[in-house]
Amino acid sequence: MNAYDVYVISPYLAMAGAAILVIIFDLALPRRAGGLLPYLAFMLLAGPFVLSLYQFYDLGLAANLVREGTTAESSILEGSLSVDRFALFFNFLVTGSAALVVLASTEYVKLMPRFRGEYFGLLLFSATGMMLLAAATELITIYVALELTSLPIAALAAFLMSGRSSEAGMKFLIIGAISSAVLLYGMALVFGFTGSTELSDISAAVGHAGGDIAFGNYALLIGLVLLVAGFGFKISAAPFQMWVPDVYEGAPTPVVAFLSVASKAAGFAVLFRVLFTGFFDVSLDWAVLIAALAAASMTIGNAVAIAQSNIRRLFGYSTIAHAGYLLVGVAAAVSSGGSLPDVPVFASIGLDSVLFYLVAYTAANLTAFFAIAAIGERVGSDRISDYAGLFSRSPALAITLALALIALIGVPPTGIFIAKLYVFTAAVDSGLAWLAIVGVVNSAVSAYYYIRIIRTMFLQQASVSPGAPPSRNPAPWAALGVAAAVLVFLGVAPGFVMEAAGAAVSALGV
Amino acid sequence: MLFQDIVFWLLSVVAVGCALGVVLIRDLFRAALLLVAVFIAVGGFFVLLNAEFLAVVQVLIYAGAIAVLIIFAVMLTRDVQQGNPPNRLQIPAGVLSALLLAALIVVAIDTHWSFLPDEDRQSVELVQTGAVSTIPAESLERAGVSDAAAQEAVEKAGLADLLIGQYVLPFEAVSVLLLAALIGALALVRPSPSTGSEGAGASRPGVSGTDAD
Amino acid sequence: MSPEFNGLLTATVFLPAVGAVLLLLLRGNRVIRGAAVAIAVADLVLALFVFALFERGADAARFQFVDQFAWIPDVGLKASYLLAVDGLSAPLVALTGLLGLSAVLASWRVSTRVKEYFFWLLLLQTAVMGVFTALDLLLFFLFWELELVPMYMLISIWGTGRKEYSAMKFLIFTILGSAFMLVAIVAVFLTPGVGTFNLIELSATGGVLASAATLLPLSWLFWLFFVGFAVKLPTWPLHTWLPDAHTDAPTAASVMLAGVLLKMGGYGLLRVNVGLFPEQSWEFAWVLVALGVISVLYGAVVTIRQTDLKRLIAYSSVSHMGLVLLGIGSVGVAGGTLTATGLSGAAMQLFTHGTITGLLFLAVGLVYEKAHTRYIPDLGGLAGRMPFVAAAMLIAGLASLGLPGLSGFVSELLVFLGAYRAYDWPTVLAVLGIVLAAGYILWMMERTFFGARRERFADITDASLVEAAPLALMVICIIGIGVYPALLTDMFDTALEPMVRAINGG
Amino acid sequence: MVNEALVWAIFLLPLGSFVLIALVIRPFLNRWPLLAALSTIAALTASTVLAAITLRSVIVHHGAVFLSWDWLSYGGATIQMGLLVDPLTAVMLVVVTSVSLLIQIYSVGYMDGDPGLARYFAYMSLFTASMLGLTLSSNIVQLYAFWELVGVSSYLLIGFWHDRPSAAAAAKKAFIVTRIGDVGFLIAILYLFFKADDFAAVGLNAFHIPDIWQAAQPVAAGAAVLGGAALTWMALGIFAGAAGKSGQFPLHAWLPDAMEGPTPVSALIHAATMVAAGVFLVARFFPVFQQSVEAMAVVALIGAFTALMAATMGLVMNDIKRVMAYSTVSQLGYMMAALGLGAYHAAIFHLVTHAVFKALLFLGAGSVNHASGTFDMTYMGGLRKYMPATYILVMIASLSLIGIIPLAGFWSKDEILLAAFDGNAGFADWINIVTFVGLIAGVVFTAFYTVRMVMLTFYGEFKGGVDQENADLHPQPAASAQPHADAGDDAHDEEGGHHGGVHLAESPLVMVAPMAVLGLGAVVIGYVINPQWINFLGVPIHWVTGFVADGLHVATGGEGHAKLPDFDWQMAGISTAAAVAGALAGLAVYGLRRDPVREPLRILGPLYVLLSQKYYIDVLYENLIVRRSFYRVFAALANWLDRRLVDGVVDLVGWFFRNIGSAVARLQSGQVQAYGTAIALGSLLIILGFLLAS
Amino acid sequence: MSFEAFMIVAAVLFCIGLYGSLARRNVLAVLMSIELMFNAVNVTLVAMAKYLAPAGLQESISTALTGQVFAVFVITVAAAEIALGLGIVFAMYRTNESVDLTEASQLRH
Repeated sequence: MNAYDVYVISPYLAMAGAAILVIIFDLALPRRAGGLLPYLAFMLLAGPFVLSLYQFYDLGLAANLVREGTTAESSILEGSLSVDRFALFFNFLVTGSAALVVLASTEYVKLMPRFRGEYFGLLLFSATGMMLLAAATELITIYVALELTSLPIAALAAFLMSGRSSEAGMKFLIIGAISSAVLLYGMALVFGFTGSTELSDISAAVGHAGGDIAFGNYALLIGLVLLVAGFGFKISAAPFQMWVPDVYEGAPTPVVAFLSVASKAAGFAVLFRVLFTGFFDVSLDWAVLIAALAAASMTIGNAVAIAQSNIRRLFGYSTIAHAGYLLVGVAAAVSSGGSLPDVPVFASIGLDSVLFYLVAYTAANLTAFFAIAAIGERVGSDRISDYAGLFSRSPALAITLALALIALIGVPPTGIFIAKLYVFTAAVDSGLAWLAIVGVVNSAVSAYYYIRIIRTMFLQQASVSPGAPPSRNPAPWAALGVAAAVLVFLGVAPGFVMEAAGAAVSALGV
Repeated sequence: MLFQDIVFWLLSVVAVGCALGVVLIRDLFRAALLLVAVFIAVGGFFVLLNAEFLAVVQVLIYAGAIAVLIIFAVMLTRDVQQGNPPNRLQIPAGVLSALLLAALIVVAIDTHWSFLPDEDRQSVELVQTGAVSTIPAESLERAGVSDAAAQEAVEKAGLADLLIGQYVLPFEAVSVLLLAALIGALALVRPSPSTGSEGAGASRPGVSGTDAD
Repeated sequence: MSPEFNGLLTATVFLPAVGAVLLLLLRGNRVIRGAAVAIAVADLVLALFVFALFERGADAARFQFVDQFAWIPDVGLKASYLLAVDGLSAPLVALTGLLGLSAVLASWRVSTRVKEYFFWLLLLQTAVMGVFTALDLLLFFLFWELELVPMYMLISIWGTGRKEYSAMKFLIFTILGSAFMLVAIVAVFLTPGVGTFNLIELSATGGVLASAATLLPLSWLFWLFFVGFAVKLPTWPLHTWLPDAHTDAPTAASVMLAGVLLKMGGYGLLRVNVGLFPEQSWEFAWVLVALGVISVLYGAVVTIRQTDLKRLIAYSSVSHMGLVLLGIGSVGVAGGTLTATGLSGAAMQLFTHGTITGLLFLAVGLVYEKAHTRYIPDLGGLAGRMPFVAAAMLIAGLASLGLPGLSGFVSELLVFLGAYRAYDWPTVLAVLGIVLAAGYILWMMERTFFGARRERFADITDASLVEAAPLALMVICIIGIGVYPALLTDMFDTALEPMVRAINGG
Repeated sequence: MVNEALVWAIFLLPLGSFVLIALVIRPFLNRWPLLAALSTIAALTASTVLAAITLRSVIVHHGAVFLSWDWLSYGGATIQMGLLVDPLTAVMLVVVTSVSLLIQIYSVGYMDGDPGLARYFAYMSLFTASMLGLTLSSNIVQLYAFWELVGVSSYLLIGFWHDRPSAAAAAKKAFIVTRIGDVGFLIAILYLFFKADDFAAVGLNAFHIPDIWQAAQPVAAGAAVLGGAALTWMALGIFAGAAGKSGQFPLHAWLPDAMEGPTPVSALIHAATMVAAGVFLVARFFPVFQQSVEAMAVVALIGAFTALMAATMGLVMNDIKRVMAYSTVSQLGYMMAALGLGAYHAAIFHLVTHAVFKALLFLGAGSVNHASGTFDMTYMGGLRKYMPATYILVMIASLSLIGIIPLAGFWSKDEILLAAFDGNAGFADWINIVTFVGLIAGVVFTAFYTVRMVMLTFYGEFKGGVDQENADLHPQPAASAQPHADAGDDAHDEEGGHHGGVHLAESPLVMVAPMAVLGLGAVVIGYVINPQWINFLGVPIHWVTGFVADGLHVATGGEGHAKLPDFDWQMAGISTAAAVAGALAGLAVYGLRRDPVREPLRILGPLYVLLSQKYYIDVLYENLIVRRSFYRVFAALANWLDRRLVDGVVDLVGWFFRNIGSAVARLQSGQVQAYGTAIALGSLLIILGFLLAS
Repeated sequence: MSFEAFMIVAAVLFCIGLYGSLARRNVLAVLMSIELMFNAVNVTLVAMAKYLAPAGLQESISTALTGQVFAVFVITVAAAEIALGLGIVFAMYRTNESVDLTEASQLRH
């Protein structure tokens, strides 16, 4: 391990360091200054951000900062880490959403008498794991990073010390543990068959595993299915999704926001790495699986969301549905349309679209959850029926939430419209027109429950007495505003992010 | 080999039997003790599999630390008397586990594993058993690792090297993970000073979600 | 892609939206109303400019007032901001301006949440204008979807009856329909060698889609688009959202809904289905005709049973929009002998039905406002109390049943003339629809406006000046077009002739 | 040549009057409704003069066609708005303008005091303009347009007293029934456009009426552009339109109901002009009809049948206007029959004379109503004493209708009967015989009901007029014949007319004078304009018939003059005998009856009921077909299907989605281990799926 | 004592753990069952390290240790997980006065 290695992993170090610093400051600072903590965390996030930015420019035309060799700019991390545009793309996404969540938490943490430092610390620890997840190219690193992502969130989910909160934490932990055991078994099988934990070696071994069943042999088949199950938990795809609504309902709102966007994005990042760099040679087999999961997730998520009366629960199902849309893009990245029918062709538009979708979804969901948090503060309830007449009481919040909801339907001019369009374009392009149709029909169905919320806010008369006066703290408003602005910006001028997504995908080097 | 086989089967019986006990008996305390037995048996497996270091770690961390932690937890929560009843998912869980087991056995048997070539077997064994110790030169010779470079490679190969070398990143990450887990556990376990058992957030229904369904 | 920027269309399209946002800054209902009217008038003026300045000569460009610049760069999705009008859309733009103003005027008495109301109304106008002028499929779709939210809001907040149900139904139907359309749009874009959403290029190259290996069979694309437009039109059996939405919407929303939103469907069919898929249009014309005839007759028969004035007009819209399909179905004529008659009739029907139904809804709105009921058996003898409204209603009704000298006749005649050449017996059946139209229109007039005067309507007054203005506007349009239809048909034909050539050539 | 601008003016003057009244007088000057009358009368006076000039010009220079502007143009067929001025048009112009003018003048008196006077004259102007436009049209689409406008004016005028439910219903009925016929007309137009390319191939325009004539003519080489069965169908389509307008069976049901309109309206529209438009239409396309024996036969048979059937229904009506209405239907049947028989000239001649004497009859009825306040003849009687002028004029018109020499009706009807006697050479014999017998029988019945009407109205004792009628009706309020009437809701105290009360006196001069003019016409117009034996007062023999027949002759490409049959004494004798027989029977029955109140024809028993129920045709149409079958069953079924089935499916899908959501949400039991089980199950299912697939 | 035997024993342990984690009500029993699963994976990994040929053995003999390294990390992560798990158990116990997972179902539907 030399200085260059340290440079390579500096964003992660900076993120973890930020987490530790926040905790230390919390212990060191006088109690009165506790309110400064979120701003401190926010500023500390500049570290990983700036370092990522530097790495981005340092990368130049190269594909990867982690290089083999013996020069000063080679790394022992070669094989287990890939600091490329793909990883950096997620660095920015994770840091950005973490920053917004931190800002949005300023008001929320006042509810906690203690452990604010721990709260932010855990958030940043989790973010470290997410960033690492996007860069990891080796199973052990992936596994550790995955746990680093999940465990702090489990703790955060239980952070409110209420019955529901700890139940949420418990459910997340147990399902997380079971699925990580399943994932581990899958990794073990893959390792056993391929003899390596590095994706590049795995890829080489998989390519030679000819056989007459899917994926060539049972070890790979079951190993990969178990892997997908483990990642499926992370990205909340059906049928590994059932924890989602419960946790969304019970956990603190900013944590849910973070969980729903960054964690999901990281899950997708690692899914891409594993599937596309490790298992692309058998992609025609797993693409079918992914497509099926996509259809199931969309349909189940939307169908059940219709029946929900709690907004956070509803968003739990909504996020499942969106996982489905995202998976459509993943499945669409594999095309059999090449000259040889049995040889898969990589269609980068699929992953481009998913990356763009992730950004748009991040903006939309953050907007929604920030608004929900602020509304929860005011109304004192998460029941949709208690949102009645919100428009007359807090028009700004109602409008922003409505914007997010409209975006989530996929109505222009919001980012998700472009994203969905992009994803379905990719699907049609890869011969998955049926999946695109399932997707668009689902989008249409989803309008029902999203619009229902808007209707409640705008059309119905208030049934509960007006709650607390609006907060004067500017930070949550800033977070909300930024998220909403990004959401609209992506709809109006999606070009920049699309290009970035394209560059990131090309870095996967499939 | 016969001796090792006998040990293996003994350990297997112990491990599986105790594991069944862990998941079947109602007395949680005894279950925890059986779990320790399973851990130790697994440690025995590690010894059979040339992983002495892991065996030690297994006994120390699992049988020592984790099991004790669990037993403490069992004692601290007052539910010991109520025991550990099964839930309604017994049958589906049993069926699914059995099916999964069948699948995994098929995997174990029916996969064309690329077994270690015989010529490498001994050097690999040396590397594995010597992972945390120096290897006598004659052992190397006996294993057929004769040229200097190969000998050095086998000599150098060790878990520690790997952990701070090739696997330094997960190593560091896992340390951060431990830290995070500890901080999280600590924050959760320490009672809040102001409101006692119930967090302050719980008084704000919209935030904590304690309002009725 | 050459950037061009005329600006007139951009102004026309976005003026209402900008105005809507500015409205939010104003206070006082009177001020807001006044501002809304001013915006609507200004937009109408712009729309009329578009209509009037459109060059009609034989050598004039087909697409005029082009506003174009790159919108989404070429990364998998290459889209441009492209607004332009041709002979098909220019009249519809004018129609939108006209009905927009009428809708604003018809909302004079809205008293709850006035600011929001006009905000949505004006936003709706932008969306519809956008649909008619956007010539980039993606932009077109964007406007298409943009229209949903304002309409949803207008129905569900200011509506009556089961307004939320109706609004939701409207929304879900449209979104479902447009979902199919979206898939088709994407598939068109992805066709190798196409790679553009630009409708001008797509239709100019005409045969490109036919010759290229599309991702989906062309017939699929045709039907995917068709479903999207057919929901909007609406075509039997996708029509059931319409009566509910119309019945429960406030007057202005009904006017916009019937007057211009339905036209989006017909416009789409002409622009996209006929424009891009000439061969499929020809091949499947018989289906369009079948659906059209069913819509005409079924709509008319069901209309006769209606007892709610608005519902009655809504079902009559189903019937009349069936004529649009019938007109489009005229492309099924034996190879090479197609004339623009039927298509022109369909386009004309879009315009005329817009004015006629707009007028009907305006009049019904006044009736409802003053008599507080739309239940036909409760009405009667209103002609004596509100002669102006009765006269307007009668003119609209007569136009709707195809009385010569009024605009409805021209479009119906053209549709029938065109369709008869391709499908004689179905057309004869559809002609029976106009007898039924006479039945329900006159029966409605008889039971609503004629008959003995009633005590409880004794203090009803005729329309005031503000209320009368939009009615008069519509009446002028109806009579003007009826007497001098070439005003529109000449324009339509410039846009339709290339389509006709494409079909005849193919 | 006629001056195009002048001809346009004939049409545009009344139209201008309409616009003036509708846009200026009615909204702003409604306090002086006589301005509207003035405007209308002035416009019509000018039009009449211009029409006369045009007629003269046509006599001298023959016809002319003016094509003014292209209205629409598609696929080789241009719809050109233009003027077609041929002898037929010229005659019609004069008839329409002059009768209309007289009736407008009459209306000033009759409608005096009505609050809707300005509206009335606006409608009247609109009607006259439309009617003139109809006769002038050179293009079939243009013709259709005015055809419909005439219909709508009629609708407006029948429903003029729109607060009277029966009037509103009658207006609607008139419009819808005529529109059913118009569908045939429209389809004929569609067919023409279908053939437009064939027309264009020989340099013709499919919509231009003279071109249509030409296209229908057989050509030496090959088939005509229009020909064969298609031509028959097209002709029948046109005839359907004509039958609707002219009240021919089976579309006659609306015309008697149309008498709900003000009486001058009935006189102008439903007696003299508009209903004759059907005859005009067939005449207009006579060159087409001529090419199809089948079509001609249908026209003849329907005409004869209608002539007879309507006459029988006229026998038993008590409402004087309804008697006249059936009489009109009957007389129109004569004209149609004449056309079917090929006697083009006779039909037009009868159209002209009928316009005069029937208008006079209606005006007389109006005058009678003016005095008695009612139209129900059972409440009249003895009016001869109170209104001698009216009596004399009505007598003239009645005798003319019966066909008593030398009144106008005689001459024209005689020509028709002569044509029927001669028959159409193309027809099977039975058709000629049936037609002739029907027409002769019609003459008998016509004479009978005419005499009955005169007897009931002018002879005997006065029976109390509207006052007595109201007294009789009082116990059972306004039992209206119309289905949609809100019985009892109607505040109107008079049933038959709008003039309250009885005042037994002669009508004012403004009413009598136009009647007198028409009376003069009814006397002289038959012989003076169409002398039978020698040139009379400078008018040549068979002048009118020759004039119009020549027009047709030229139109079909003939040279010289058309050949017309001479006056036939034998035929005149037969027809007079039939008329006198009928009249004498009437006199016998009504002059010698003992009970002045009881209707003598009741002795016919069931036949009387059948007749007074109009052969139950209205019942069949309105109750059985429209209400019972269509509205209550068919439309109700469609409506039910729409709500339950089509919409039901939609709601079902929505319900399904909402509930499937709830059902799946039930699975979300809150048991964390159930979630884990789902993961295990899902993984296993996926594995299973892969294994099964491979 | 073959590779397959180890694999099968490990699979049996894994499935017993899975069954336990799904079918027991007490959260501590569930955590214990999860530990069983991790142990099973470890046995698998180490057995693979002993019997199977690692990729790149010829370049670096230390690849023979990959399985063991993996197991080390699994043990560590498991320790972290159990620590946090117990923390959450206590939090839950404090608020719900129960460690019964079946009773922890306020969040549902």
